[in-house]
Amino acid sequence: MGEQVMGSVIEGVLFLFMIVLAIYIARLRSLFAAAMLFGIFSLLAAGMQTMMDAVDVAFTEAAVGAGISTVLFLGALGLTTSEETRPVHYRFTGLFVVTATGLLLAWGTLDMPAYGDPNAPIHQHVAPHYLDDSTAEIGIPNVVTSVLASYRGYDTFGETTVVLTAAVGAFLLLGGGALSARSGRDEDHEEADSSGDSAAGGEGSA
Amino acid sequence: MSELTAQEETTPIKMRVRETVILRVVGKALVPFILLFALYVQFHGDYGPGGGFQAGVIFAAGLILHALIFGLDELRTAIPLVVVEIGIALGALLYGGVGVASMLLGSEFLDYGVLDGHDPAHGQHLGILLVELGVGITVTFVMVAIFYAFAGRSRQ
Amino acid sequence: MDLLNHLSTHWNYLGCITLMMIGLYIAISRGNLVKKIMGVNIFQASVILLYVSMGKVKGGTAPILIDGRSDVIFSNPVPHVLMLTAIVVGVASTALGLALVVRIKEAYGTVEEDEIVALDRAEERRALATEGVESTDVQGGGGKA
Amino acid sequence: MTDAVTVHHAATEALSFRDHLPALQVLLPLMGAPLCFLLRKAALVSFFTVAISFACLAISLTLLGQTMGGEILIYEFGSWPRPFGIEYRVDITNSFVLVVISLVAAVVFAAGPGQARRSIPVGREYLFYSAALLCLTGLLGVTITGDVFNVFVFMEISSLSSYILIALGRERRALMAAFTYLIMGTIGATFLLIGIGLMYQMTGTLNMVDMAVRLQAVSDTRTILVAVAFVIVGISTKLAVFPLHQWLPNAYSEAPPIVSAFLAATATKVAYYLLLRFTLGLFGAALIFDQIGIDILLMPLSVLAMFVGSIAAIYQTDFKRILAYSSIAQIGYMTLGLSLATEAGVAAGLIHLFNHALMKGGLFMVAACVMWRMGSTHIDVMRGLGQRMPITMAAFVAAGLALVGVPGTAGFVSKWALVTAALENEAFFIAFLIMASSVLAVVYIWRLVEIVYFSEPETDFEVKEAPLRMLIPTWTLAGMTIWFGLFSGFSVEVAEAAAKQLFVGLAGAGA
Repeated sequence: MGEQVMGSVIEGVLFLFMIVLAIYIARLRSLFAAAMLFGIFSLLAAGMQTMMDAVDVAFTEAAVGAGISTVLFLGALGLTTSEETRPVHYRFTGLFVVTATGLLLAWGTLDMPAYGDPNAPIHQHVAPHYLDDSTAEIGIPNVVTSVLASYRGYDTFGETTVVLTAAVGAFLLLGGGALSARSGRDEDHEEADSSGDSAAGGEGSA
Repeated sequence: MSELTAQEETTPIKMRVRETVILRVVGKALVPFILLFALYVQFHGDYGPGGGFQAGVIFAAGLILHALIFGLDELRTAIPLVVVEIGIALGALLYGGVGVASMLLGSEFLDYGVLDGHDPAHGQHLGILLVELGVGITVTFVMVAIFYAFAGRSRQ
Repeated sequence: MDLLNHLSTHWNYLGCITLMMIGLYIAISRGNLVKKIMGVNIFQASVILLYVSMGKVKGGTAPILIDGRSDVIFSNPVPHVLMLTAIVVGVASTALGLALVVRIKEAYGTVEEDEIVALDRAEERRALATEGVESTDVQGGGGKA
Repeated sequence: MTDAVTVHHAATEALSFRDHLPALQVLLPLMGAPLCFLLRKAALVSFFTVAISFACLAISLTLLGQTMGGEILIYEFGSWPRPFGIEYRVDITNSFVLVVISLVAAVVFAAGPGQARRSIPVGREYLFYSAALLCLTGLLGVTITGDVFNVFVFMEISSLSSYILIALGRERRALMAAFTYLIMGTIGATFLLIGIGLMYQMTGTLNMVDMAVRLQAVSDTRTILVAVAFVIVGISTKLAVFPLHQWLPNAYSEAPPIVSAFLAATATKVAYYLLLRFTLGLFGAALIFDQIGIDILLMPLSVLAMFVGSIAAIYQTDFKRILAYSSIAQIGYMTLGLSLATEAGVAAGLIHLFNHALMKGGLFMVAACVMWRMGSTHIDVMRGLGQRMPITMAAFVAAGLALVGVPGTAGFVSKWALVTAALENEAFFIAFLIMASSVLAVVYIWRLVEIVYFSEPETDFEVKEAPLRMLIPTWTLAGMTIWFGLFSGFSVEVAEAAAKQLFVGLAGAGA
């Protein structure tokens, strides 16, 4: 019992930190500082996820949020700018939309099962099968891995494809970073072959 | 290595770290362990937290750390762009290939149970190992690709 | 009283919703494109927390089975699986968004939305202004390149 | 009711090639995308892509043939039975949409990257084809799947690849268009994710059929009502329903015209299908129409979209922008069909989905041809093109007439169905508004016809007809708008059967 109260207190404090950080990120004009704070935000989220028993998610969140995302932000900031030039001002339409959405969601929580309720419908259907039968059907201890790679393995294939898409995007938009790569809009770009008489294709842009 | 210094100045994250001896020494010592840890995460995912994606991210982080300390070009000689592209494709194809294999063995896509004719649970285990490896390979090379794309951009 | 009662059992969800809305606000209201992406990231990270909250079972532990123990309560693994995918999808769109920002900076020289809109408007006006000239001055080149 | 539905379960005995067709529908382009990285040679990859898209078309036609009689095909990934694994569930509704997607893909991909070639790094055209295949994968995957979370994953594949493809446009504005779409699209997808999460929390399942059954017990909870709202807003962002349409005009007009042809003809259609699948299939007509009454909200929005889109199109000076704004109006017709809350209305929406895919695809292909030869699609460069590119412009007239809804074209068929459905509801004013907005379409199409045929060219340099590789796809699509206008039996029959099945709902369809 005492352990649970302790857990709730830690989660509450983490939440408060995260909310303060998010508001701070919204108001900061130094983008470098915001990127670093975002890394901390992700770490706190990872901590929170560990509190909620989602160790795999926490691991990934830490690696992605505090690792890759921060590196990406810093890399992009190095290539663009590190200061937001516009002063922070409030846009009331945005504020209105966000408040309305938030209130709607909060209203939706009224019929939700309580946090941690073991009798919630989510714990009664499908999930017990994974917990009870995956040992016999698959035989590895980490149920998250069983579900991820086998029961819902097709989603994971889709996920891998999403990552591949990101690489296609980075190559097409930024080039591969090869020393010989020229920027995408080069004018001396040779007109390619296949369509027969494509020579006139580029005329218009001259 | 010295002829690269001029280019290195323009790396996006303007790090003048190449001159610091401590960083180079520590980096050199650290990178193999990061890569080793990635392999542990990759293959221990069945028993504890972790798996292909996390392993891929950590592996790529090790490579990127190496590039930040010792220069982009060293990594690019070790892993040329073509290799990165082929690696991305092979990882995804390994995942899909396991699925196709189970199709050819007469079952549905990604039914690893048929990979071992006698013991479906063992087949499942093997299948999970292979697809996680596929994820790991693709994620590693994609992260390196994105790093190349961003880091290479500053030189143009 | 009811409200207090609700707060005591659902505070976690309400916390996630608060975070989500801050993220959403940054994404739709800030003019800086990098900031927008950060906002979307915070929004997604909070949705991930919301899902993970749903999977938590009071007194439960991480869903990694322990040999020979049947008395352990496990939290629900399914939201964890879904959110692993969602995190990956999120970082892929972040990478793509930032790649676009880099290109936008190169093309426009700025990453502030209102400046970009102003530049586009100016370009449009120039195009309109030259239109009159062009229609009298007939020559090759295919018009508005 | 449920007894009439025979479900084909591929199980126990070894599977034949035919049993794998639902999976192959998506797996071919899905595995083709990484293969493009290995093939590398532009000509080879181009051939490979076209071959895959034609194979997809063949598969989707087979699936449509199999499901036409009301049969439902189930494919369980990993052999995990419902609800533990992910399943593909093919019925007449989604096989119809699969045909639309793969048909447009096969035709448009055959034309090659067109002007987008200029934005692709030298010698790396295979990346373009890879992105195109990924986009096709995502759209097909979203349509065919029977799992709500799988919808999210494949929607993100198609979205991410379409942001990439849009950013390849030649002006710098394409980058900003792609970015705006990325932000709006990601927020929309996250809304959908929230909605899916809430539904999952109240039902404990992610399988659509299972969820539909279990939703009925909790459909009056506030959590589910909020979930419905979030799902609908999320999908509407992708569909560009009226107030959420801001990303569309820039995205479709700044993208390379070939990409616009593909996306305009497929992406919004898939979103419309999803809207139907979630509202009618998952939530059920009783919940969304009688209890929540989304038709009351959707109808004015659709009418507004019809008028705002068409009026904005009239004021544009760029051919592609005219088409993009007209898309908003056409999406209005489709959602209007849903808002009539009758089988006839939804059938009309589905007929329009099919017909609009053909005519918008054809019109954007015309824009691609113009862009290829003239380097721009500003209406001034189209002056006198009727004499200089007669074949292209004839295709424009055919598809343009269909857009207006002239009898004998596909557009007439869908508008007629829509008007009849409205009259059946005794919504005379709505029927009048449909006809009134068609007059607006006459205005912007006629203005273009006038420019193309009855004005002198601005420039006197030689303009050749577009290359055959682009002309054939253009005319395939434009020709089909006429064909399906004259012989509308196929599309109308399938759409009506699909609407009927949709109204039964997934919970009713059972199995």
